[in-house]
Amino acid sequence: MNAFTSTKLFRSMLRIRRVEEALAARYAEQEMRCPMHLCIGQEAIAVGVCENLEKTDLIFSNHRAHGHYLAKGGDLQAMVAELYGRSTGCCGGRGGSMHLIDLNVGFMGATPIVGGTVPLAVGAAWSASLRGRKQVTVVFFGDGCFEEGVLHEAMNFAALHKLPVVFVCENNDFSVYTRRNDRQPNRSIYKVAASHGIEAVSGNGNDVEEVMNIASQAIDNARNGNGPQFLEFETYRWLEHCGPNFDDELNYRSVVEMELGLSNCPIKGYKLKMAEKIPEVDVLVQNFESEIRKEIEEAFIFASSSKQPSLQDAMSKLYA
Amino acid sequence: MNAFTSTKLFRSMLRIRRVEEALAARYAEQEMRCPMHLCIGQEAIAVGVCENLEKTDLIFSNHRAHGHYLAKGGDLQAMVAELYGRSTGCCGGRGGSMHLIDLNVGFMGATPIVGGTVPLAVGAAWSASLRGRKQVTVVFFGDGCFEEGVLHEAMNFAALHKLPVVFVCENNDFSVYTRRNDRQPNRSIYKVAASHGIEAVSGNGNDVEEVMNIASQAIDNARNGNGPQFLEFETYRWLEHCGPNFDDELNYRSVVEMELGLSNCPIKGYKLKMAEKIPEVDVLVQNFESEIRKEIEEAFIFASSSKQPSLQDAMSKLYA
Amino acid sequence: MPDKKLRKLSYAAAIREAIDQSMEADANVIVIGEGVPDPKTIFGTTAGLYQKYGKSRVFDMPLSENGLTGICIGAALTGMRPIMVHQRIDFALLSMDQLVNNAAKWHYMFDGKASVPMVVRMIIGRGWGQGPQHSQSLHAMFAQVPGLKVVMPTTAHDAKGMMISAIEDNNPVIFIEHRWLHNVVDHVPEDYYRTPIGKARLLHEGNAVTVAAFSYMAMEALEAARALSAKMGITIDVLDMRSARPLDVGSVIYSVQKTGHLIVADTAFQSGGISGELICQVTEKAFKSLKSAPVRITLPDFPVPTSHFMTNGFYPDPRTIVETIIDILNVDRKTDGYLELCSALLPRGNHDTPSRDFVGPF
Amino acid sequence: MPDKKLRKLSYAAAIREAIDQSMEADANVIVIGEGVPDPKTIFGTTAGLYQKYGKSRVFDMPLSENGLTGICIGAALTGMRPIMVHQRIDFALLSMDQLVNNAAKWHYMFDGKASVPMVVRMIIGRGWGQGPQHSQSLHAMFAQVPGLKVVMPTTAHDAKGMMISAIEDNNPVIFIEHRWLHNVVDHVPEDYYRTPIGKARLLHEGNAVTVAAFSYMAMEALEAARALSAKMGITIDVLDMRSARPLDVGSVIYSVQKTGHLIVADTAFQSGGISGELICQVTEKAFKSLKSAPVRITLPDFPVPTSHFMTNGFYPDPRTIVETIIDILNVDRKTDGYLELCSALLPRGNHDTPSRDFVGPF
Ligand SMILES: Cc1ncc(C[n+]2csc(CCOP(=O)(O)OP(=O)(O)O)c2C)c(N)n1
Ligand SMILES: Cc1ncc(C[n+]2csc(CCOP(=O)(O)OP(=O)(O)O)c2C)c(N)n1
Ligand SMILES: [Mg+2]
Ligand SMILES: [Mg+2]
Repeated sequence: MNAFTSTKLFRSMLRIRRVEEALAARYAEQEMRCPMHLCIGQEAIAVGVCENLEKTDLIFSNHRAHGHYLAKGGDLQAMVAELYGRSTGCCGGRGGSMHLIDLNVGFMGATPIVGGTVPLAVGAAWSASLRGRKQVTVVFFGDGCFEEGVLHEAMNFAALHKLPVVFVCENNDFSVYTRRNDRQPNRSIYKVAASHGIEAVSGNGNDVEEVMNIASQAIDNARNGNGPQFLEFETYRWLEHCGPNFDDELNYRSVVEMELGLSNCPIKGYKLKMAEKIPEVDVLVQNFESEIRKEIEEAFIFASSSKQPSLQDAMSKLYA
Repeated sequence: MNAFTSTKLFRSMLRIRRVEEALAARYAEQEMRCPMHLCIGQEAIAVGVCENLEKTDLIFSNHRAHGHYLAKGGDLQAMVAELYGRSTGCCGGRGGSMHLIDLNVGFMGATPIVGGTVPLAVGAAWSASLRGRKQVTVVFFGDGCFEEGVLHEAMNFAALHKLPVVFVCENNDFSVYTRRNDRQPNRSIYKVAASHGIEAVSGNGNDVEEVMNIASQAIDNARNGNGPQFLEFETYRWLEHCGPNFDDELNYRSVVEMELGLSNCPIKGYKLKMAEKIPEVDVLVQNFESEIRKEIEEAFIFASSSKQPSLQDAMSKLYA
Repeated sequence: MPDKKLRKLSYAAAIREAIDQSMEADANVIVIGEGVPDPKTIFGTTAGLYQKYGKSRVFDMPLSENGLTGICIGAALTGMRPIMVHQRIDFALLSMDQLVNNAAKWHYMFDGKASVPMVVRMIIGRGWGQGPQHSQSLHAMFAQVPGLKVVMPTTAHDAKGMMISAIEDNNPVIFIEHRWLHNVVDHVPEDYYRTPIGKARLLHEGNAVTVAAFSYMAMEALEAARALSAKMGITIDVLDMRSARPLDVGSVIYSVQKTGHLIVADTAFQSGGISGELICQVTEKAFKSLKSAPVRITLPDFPVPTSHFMTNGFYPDPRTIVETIIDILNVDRKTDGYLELCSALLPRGNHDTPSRDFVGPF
Repeated sequence: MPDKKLRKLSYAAAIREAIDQSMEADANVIVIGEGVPDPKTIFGTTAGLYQKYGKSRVFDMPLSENGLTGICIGAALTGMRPIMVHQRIDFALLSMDQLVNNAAKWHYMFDGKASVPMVVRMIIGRGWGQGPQHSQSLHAMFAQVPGLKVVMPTTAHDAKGMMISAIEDNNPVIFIEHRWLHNVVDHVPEDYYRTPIGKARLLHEGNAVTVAAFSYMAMEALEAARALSAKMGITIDVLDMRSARPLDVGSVIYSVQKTGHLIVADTAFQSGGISGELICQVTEKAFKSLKSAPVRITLPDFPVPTSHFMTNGFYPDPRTIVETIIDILNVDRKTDGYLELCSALLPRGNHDTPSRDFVGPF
């Protein structure tokens, strides 16, 4: 992979990480009064997939949406303002962390009902194919979401009509604090998708280049009329299911496991890899860090200084 | 297969066929005022599967339930009376053709919401396993039913807990008048079940011995703690989706296809096969025919002479 | 042209024509449902559409009610105007999550940045042993959801006009058809016209009592009204509510201010239905206008059994309505008019079939 | 023993104790839900159960709400008494088909030959930006279904007693908990006791107005009642309805016959809710006893937005109830008592958190 793309991938991951860290750091201020599911540790999947998408391609997301939103180019200020419940938020404050949208960049929407957006993505791909557009729709969801029957209904229809949709399953082995082997039999997720007649592949979700390569192939296939694609990426959730902190005290996962998980940091790992090609990587990263720090600062200032909506604002736009 | 079992299988299929024919013949009398989905052409599956079950084993069924009910030993008179809407019906008239039950023989219930009973069967198997019973639960459903997400949810849970349940899919290629290839991609049903971690086999649903052999293996596996089993049997629906008649005039399937379908009659075919082992097969069959004719006559007399319920009878038993 | 003979059409044909004209008018309108292109064409309501518009606009669908609802929402979010069909409203229970959590809320929760222009047709079953799982009237379940619109036209004329309005509407509209209305025939103009969503229609005018009725019960109420005025000279207002959300409470109050008596007739169970909601709103807003306690005419609070012996009397009919009115007004029954009324309202044909020629199965 | 200090317990702990004692009493009682055995134990309501009863009676579950509801029904049909848990009532929309078509109807449609003894716990979310999809009050959707029972206790005492009654009941019981009630603490006896399903409870006695309230709104009404009598000498009846089906209309009518004025307070949207049904039934049956139009105190007919700025004032509170009562009675506001009342009812802490110590996230 060329240095340009590598740095792009790296910067995008780093940016997501720093944004999540900043949100976590300020959550205690209680200005962001809504449930918040951070994606620290899982950045490579959002970045590696979205890097292959056109601005006109569409994505749908779930409760853990920040990374997807930012990787697709979603407006950072509108996102932070949304968490602050302000009128300038991407949902005008109506949604919070679990409801993000930025139609300018094809981010169609994230919602917290698990599985809720998966058929919507298939529907978007359906309408693209009905109108002969070469547009691809991607939907991100977790390993727990795969247990919802609606997924299979959506996969069946997508396969039946050979729709340009890419299902991306972020397998972090947990649904909240419940392990996959307490919810699913011992079989692999992507093979179930394959059995529906969908091209399915799995890969290491902490290796952004691997994600990028697998996704680029799948997205090309979808775009070129080869029907739906399914990607399963293994990854690890560093923080508590919902909220800004680590959750070691809950003791549902061992210290050893946590250390192993953190040692597979997609960002740290990739920085080492880049060092091989790019000698001046440290300078590069320092620049990125300061640019990003500045951007984040501004986003928080924008958010906290934005107009506060009122009860009146809640009483409109029920019907189009 | 020994002659005794063969004749049993044959008689059971013949009995179902004659019952369905009698119902069809009398439907025009408009005494049976409810939707009726006949299973003519599909008898071998119900018979071949149920032959392996103990009386204490359980089965759940769907809208096309007559064959399952009779094969499991359900009371014929109570069934016909139910179609006649009488108080002596197995549901006291509350259910009609699409709601059958006979707890004395483990027929737990048939209902018309497609997919509705599949998770119930898994639940029955779950409680059997929780209470350490060596009881097997079988659920019959169609190829269309396989499109309901709840099936996958049920299969996932059954596989996760290794439950003694046998999923029996009667694939007649149609959902009402819609072909499978207009509803599902080109992949086989039982392989999707297999991908969930379930032992899955397919077979010829018009060959009662093949069904019997496949089912006996599966039921043994389930009973012996090897977890859920999935059986897909190809078959053909002779009559209209719902109602007593052939439906050639609708022209959704070709005459050639119909003739081929009818030529695979599970009963006619099996009679020839029996002739090889049993010289006096014709006499045997004649005896069966007359016994069955008599039994059916009596069932209709019982039904039509049974007490008619009233509006008052509808106003009770809402809560246990 | 007043001299031109008025064209008559059945309710089913009117729906078909509305969809056909909408598909002609807007290339983004698509239709999907189990059996839509099959030989029975959803009781004739989709006849010829597949032949005319082809496989890229008219679709059969897998038995995946929840998934396909979500898929239609996704299509609606990206420029299509899907019409989805459930042959029985009972099947739509599988899609409650998508309808309530997504379709109803998407426009609101995303601050109006996107909308879900889709129509979901649901058919209420009745008779010929439809039984507990195929004869529910679930409109109140949808009508209680902010963000949904729920319409249930009664005449063929309104079926066409409201279908066109529903398809043009930028919100999810639940379009409810009572199976026994498909054969109703009345004047249906050839042209492309709209009937407003959320407005009741006065089917019969009078001053003794107000009967606000939903769906098929409006037909029953109309028959009751005609018999009452013909045989006993009692005249009543019959309002065909036509929509369950928005609910046209204003028209009902307007009538109640004249009559002082309110009866609400619905095809659903008594408890928790739209009838209770309407009575509550009228009572809240026009308490002083009520001279007597409002009354509900509905099904009893039991699932509908299959046996026709048990459903005989289960469904209220014109006679039920008439008797309720006579009680409210406490009119003397010892009159010739009352006797004539009773014979005029004797049940015709079987109570469990929509028409005499019906021989089952559904 | 009157001298013994009464044992106090939180609502969450009371539910836990009820389930624990039921599992001790009946080996067929099992518990399943997403997170039931996890470290958070459904807000503490299942704490210790997995450790005590093990993996054959206490289960986590896949994210398959509809399937698992059907699986629990199947288990219930074959001798088990499953308790299923949804961390948010909003998720239960996925299981409407199984609840309405199977659980509610099985006993009826099979002529009473089988029954479905199961409890489905559903938690209503509120505050800290729960937002449109995590804060619905959907009890009316279930309460309108013949065959279901729907309970929503308010006190810790009733939470335990009604959970035991629900588990012992041979029918499907929807057990609804408001998230803000989990921390409520009151007297909960140690022993195994039942609180009847379908009976309201008089929380506060008076004669000016009847306030019938559901779930958390009963707490708000009680606070309003205390302030009203303390500061203005106005006394009211506060009925904690406790069940949405069966609905204890009799107790409400009994009170209205005394007061002549009815207010129904509910946690749901205004239209199509249980509040309208209750008002309708009281009006039908006790029209003559009503001196003024009944009034609903509910949420507005909009999804609940996430931003705390927008929900400030979205939920009715004791002050809302008090003002409504003052309007109905049209009492003079220009009194010291009224001013004291207002200051007594000034909001304490944040409007979007159940308690001051709460720091999120849910
Ligand atoms: C239908 C539904 N059921 C349950 C929940 C509660 N819930 C929110 S996130 C979550 C875990 C989902 O796990 P997964 O899909 O693997 O995503 P992850 O959190 O691991 O990224 C659950 C159970 C929900 N929001 N919606
Ligand atoms: C949830 C649901 N959707 C649709 C229907 C209408 N319906 C009744 S039977 C049937 C066909 C089912 O096909 P299949 O499962 O293959 O069974 P078959 O009739 O072929 O035996 C359909 C669509 C229904 N009863 N329930
Ligand atoms: Mg996960
Ligand atoms: Mg079939």
